[in-house]
Amino acid sequence: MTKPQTDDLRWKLFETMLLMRRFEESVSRLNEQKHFTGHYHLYIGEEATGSAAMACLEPRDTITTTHRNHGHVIARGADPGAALAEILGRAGGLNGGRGGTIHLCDPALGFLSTSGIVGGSISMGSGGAFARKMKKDGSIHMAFFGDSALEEGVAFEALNIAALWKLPCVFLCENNSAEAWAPGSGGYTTLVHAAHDLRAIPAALGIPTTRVDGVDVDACHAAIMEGVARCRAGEGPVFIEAMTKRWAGSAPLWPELSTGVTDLRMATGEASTTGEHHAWFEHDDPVLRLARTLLAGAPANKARVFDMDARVRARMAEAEAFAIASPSPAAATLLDHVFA
Amino acid sequence: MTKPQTDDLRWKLFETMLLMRRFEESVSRLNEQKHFTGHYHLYIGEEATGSAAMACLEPRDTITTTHRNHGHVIARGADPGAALAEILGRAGGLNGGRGGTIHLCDPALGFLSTSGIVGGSISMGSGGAFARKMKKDGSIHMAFFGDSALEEGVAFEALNIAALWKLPCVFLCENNSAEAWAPGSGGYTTLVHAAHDLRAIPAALGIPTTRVDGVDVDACHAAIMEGVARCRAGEGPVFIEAMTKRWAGSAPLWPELSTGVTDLRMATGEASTTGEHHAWFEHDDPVLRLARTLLAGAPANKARVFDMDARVRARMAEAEAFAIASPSPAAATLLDHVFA
Amino acid sequence: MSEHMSIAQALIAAIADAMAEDPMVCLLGSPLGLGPQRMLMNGLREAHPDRVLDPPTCEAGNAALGVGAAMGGARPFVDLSTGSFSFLAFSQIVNEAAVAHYMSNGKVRVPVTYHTLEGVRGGGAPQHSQNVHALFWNASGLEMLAPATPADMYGLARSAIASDNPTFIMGHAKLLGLEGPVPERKAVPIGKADIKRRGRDVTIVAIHLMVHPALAAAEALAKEGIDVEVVDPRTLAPLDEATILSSVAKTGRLVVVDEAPLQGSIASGIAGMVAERGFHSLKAPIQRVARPDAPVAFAAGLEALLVPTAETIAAAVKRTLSTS
Amino acid sequence: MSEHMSIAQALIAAIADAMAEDPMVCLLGSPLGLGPQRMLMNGLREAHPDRVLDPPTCEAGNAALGVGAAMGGARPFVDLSTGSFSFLAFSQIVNEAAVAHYMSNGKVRVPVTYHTLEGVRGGGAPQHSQNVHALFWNASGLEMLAPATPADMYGLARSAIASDNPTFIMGHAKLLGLEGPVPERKAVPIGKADIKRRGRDVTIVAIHLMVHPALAAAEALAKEGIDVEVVDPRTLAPLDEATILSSVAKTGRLVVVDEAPLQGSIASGIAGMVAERGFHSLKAPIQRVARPDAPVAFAAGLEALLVPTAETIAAAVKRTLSTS
Ligand SMILES: Cc1ncc(C[n+]2csc(CCOP(=O)(O)OP(=O)(O)O)c2C)c(N)n1
Ligand SMILES: Cc1ncc(C[n+]2csc(CCOP(=O)(O)OP(=O)(O)O)c2C)c(N)n1
Ligand SMILES: [Mg+2]
Ligand SMILES: [Mg+2]
Repeated sequence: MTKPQTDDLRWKLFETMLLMRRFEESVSRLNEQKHFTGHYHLYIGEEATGSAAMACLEPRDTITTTHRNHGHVIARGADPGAALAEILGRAGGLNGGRGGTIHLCDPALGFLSTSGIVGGSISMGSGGAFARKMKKDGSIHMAFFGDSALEEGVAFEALNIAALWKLPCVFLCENNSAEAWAPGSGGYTTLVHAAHDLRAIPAALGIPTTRVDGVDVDACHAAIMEGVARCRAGEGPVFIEAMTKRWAGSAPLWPELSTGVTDLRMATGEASTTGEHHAWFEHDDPVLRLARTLLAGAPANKARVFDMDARVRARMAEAEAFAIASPSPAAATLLDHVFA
Repeated sequence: MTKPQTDDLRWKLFETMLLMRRFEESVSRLNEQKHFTGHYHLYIGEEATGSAAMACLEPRDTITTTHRNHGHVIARGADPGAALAEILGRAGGLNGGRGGTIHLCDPALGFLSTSGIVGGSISMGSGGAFARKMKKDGSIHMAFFGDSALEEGVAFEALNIAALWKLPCVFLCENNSAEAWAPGSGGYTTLVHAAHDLRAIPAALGIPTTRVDGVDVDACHAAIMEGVARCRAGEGPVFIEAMTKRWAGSAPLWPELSTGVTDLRMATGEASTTGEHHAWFEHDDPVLRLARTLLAGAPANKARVFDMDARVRARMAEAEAFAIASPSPAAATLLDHVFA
Repeated sequence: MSEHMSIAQALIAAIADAMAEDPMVCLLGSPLGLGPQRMLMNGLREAHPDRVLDPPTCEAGNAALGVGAAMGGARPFVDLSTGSFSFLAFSQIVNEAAVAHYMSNGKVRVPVTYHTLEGVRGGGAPQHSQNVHALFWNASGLEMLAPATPADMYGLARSAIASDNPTFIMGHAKLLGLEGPVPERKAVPIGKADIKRRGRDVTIVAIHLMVHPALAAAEALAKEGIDVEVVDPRTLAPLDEATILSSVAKTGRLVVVDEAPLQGSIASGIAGMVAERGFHSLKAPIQRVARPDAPVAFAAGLEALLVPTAETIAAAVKRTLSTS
Repeated sequence: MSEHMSIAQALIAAIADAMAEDPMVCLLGSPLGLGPQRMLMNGLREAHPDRVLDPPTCEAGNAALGVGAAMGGARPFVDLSTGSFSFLAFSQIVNEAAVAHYMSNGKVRVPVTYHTLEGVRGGGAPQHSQNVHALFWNASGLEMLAPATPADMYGLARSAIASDNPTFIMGHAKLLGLEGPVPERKAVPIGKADIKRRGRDVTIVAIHLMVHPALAAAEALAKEGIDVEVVDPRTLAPLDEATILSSVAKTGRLVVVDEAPLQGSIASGIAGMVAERGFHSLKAPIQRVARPDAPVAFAAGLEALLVPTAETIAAAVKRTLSTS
């Protein structure tokens, strides 16, 4: 399945993934510093999937996503400052501070809905694909959702509709339940499904399915590109399951930056990966994994990696400054936009 | 799969099926005579499934069913007079006239709910099975539902719950969509499912499945008995799909007794089966089919068949008289039973 | 040129006209129920075979399809069939469609129209007789329409399909066959009440199907010299409070009629609004006429006892006149 | 022996005591949300590992499980988590649980208890801040409880679990940590309001979380010589109208407070009821204090502007005194 990617694409994806990662590290820091409160979700560990997916889409394609949306929105090109400001509930936020972390949404980038209702993005996704089909222009829809979304019946309904009407929808399931905790152990909700293999569900409806290593960006890109092509060709929906291990920081109910700020020297061997999170650093961190691929046998790439990271960090520093400086929404706007 | 049944059981089932059939013929007649109005559903053509299913249950087992419930309620032993009176909305009805045709329900016979909400009986069925499991006495639950119920996401949710918790539930899908019309052709709603084989849905959840010819009462009894045994043994839920052709009278939106009052002489060859419904009379009418089995090579059984029918008809005549004579519910009772 | 139509015809005409004008309008499901009017769907199906679709029986999925399609640039009209089935789509309507515009700071638009046939229909028993408008009324961001005449159905259905907001048209099984003039094929503005009968003595605010027994009560009372004004809000959300309040300012007496159960009915809510904002106009207790707080029994005799009638409405009008 | 507990503790104590008494009581889900109180579940899980279950994320299926299990002889307590998620179970609660007893002529009983954490919780944004009580209020056959103190939570949760009717306990995220005395571990009767503070000048009917700002307003007003009575209905359905009406008969002035959006709020409904049944007692316009008709914004500053406070309630009390 994995096709070798061009170096250009790899570098592009690496930059995106770095931005996603540094963004989430900012979010975590701003939360620790009490710049915002309330429940939130980080995309760390899943960057390969989201960045690859966005690289497969065209500007006219549409997207629905979930509570775990930061990475998607950043990968699709949202301004990190506006996105951070939204998470802080500021007037300069992507949505004027009305949506917050769970609802970052920019229709100008093709996002139709960012819903915190589990099952929402997949079910509205069929609708998005329906509109694409009506447009008859080869555009498609991509619905991101977590593994638990398949516990909701409406997800099953949406898959049925998409299959019946051959809707151009890539159903992209980001399965992060491996090594997750569960409420009984004080953890975040995790998959509670009798299906041993979630692919059996869309398969029962005749939807072609693929499973891919969600940490391997090359593999993700190849698999998603194949699905996107099928949709664009009018052959109906596809279901792709990207498998990641649950990032340790997202296992408890409230996220923690337990693996620390990403140290790219772990990819060069200059920093140690020993300790509790050894396996994650070595195998399951998609950013480190891609960095290692880029560096393998090409020591000259080292400077490019670290320069890129420096630029990304500088961009995030600016973004943070923008977000923190952005004012709270004006009281006078409270009742704006109830109706269009 | 089909095990030969004892003659005793066959006769018992035949009497039940005759009563179910004659009951529905009464319902149709009373509707034509405007004894009641509103939408209703007949069970004609599906008697083999319901009678076999009830023969597999013990008194302590529980049941949920649907809008197409008449046959189930009669097969389980409800008084046909009270059942008819309910359909007429009378005080003497099984439910005092409050429920009507779609909601015949007698908890004394183990019926927990008769819901007209598609997906209701299957989803509450998992609940019924949950209560059975809590009782720890080997009792089980049987949920009857139509094929369209699997279009509702809540059905999928209920199957998942039952599979996860190994609930003792027989999910009995009565698939009557073969040869059905559809709304586009002015017919009754029919299956709109991308799954070519509905068994794939429970199978995706690890639930064992069987498909059985729903017209063959021997086959139905054997398959259901096996499923019931599995549930009773605590091995978790089973899914059984009983296949029938849509009875012509139930294909249009409003039922019609298009095949006429059942003439058992069609089973002896004394009455002709020619005409529009030839195939149904010859192959798809479970009552005629069982009559033929009972008569095959046993001419002495003919009198028993017709005597039995005469008794059943006499019972239905009494039931009709009772129902028609039953008064309307008293106005003073209007607000009774809003709360227990 | 004035036409004469049934409400069913008016609805189909509105959908057909909207489909002819805009290729992104589509119809999911069939909004005409089980009665003879359903045949009117045939023409629409033939004219637009690829834009009139019969979805599976999955109200949540269909409603979500409508939300997503609307966000993606379509103008879907999603029929949810019998009122109570719309409860299966409650989250899609209230948690998704209704809040998306606000939550996105006005960036996302959700021009979806939902339609249902609610209410006491005759033999529907509890599960097929639910009035649903009162249960959605508290959801901010949702436009709710309750047309009671063919002209209002045509005009409000056009406005609903044209609206960039999620809109829920409450149809009523008993209204489908009701006929009347449609003077012009034009939109009726959302949020504007209509005074269906002018009068000086008592205001009746009647919603939806109840407009008709209210008008009948007014006619009967006119013979006794009681001059009743009948206000039909037509739009339930946003409610045209000004029209109601100015009528009460004139008459000083208010009867509010709703087929829903009394507790939490729109009748109760309107009464509460007037008790605050129109209190000084009131010369007598407001009378709410609604169903008792009970499910709807199947038996025809019991069902008939439940619903407001011209007689119970007239009696309520008289109560506002006898107490002072 | 009086105990001191948080509302979360009172709820867990009620479930634990009911489970100890009746082996058919079981708990599906965890009713304590995301805050520190959730740790209280640990004891319950350990004590009854086979009766405390974590169901999948499928609110409709879980609610249906509760209905069926209740009909089959169990007494399930089904947690629906955040308020808005209960909308996914709307049909199971309203179309199935609420009507089964009536529809069967009293033969079927549905002793299921639902629980949700509704309301403006702080940073919940539109989808996690919905007040849901007003949207279920019109459903006949459903008991709805809104305990505002630990004693009421303990007592009403016991009554809910013991009730043969489907019962919906409205919890509030902001109430979980609220502490207070539980004088006795005994049931509080369903359908009985509680006068949380006696007074002569103005009646405040405040529901749920709003009882607390109402009491604070009353204390503040007392300093200005205004003697306020605070009535807590505790049970929203069936509503104890008599207690409300007799308070208004005494004071002649009414303020109704509800955190839900104003249109279709229980505040509006109670105002409507009093405008009919208590009209002659009223000396001034009823004042409804509720949220504006808008979704709840994420931004803390906007969120704070939306919810009723002791100050806005006190201002409403003064309005009932200034107009006459
Ligand atoms: C309808 C609904 N039920 C429950 C929740 C609470 N909830 C928030 S996130 C979550 C788990 C989602 O898991 P998954 O879909 O796998 O996404 P992940 O967070 O693992 O990426 C749950 C149950 C919700 N938001 N919506
Ligand atoms: C939630 C819901 N949606 C739609 C309907 C309308 N409806 C009544 S019967 C029916 C078809 C049911 O088909 P199936 O489950 O296969 O049962 P059958 O009537 O074929 O035995 C439909 C869609 C309903 N009763 N409930
Ligand atoms: Mg997950
Ligand atoms: Mg069927």
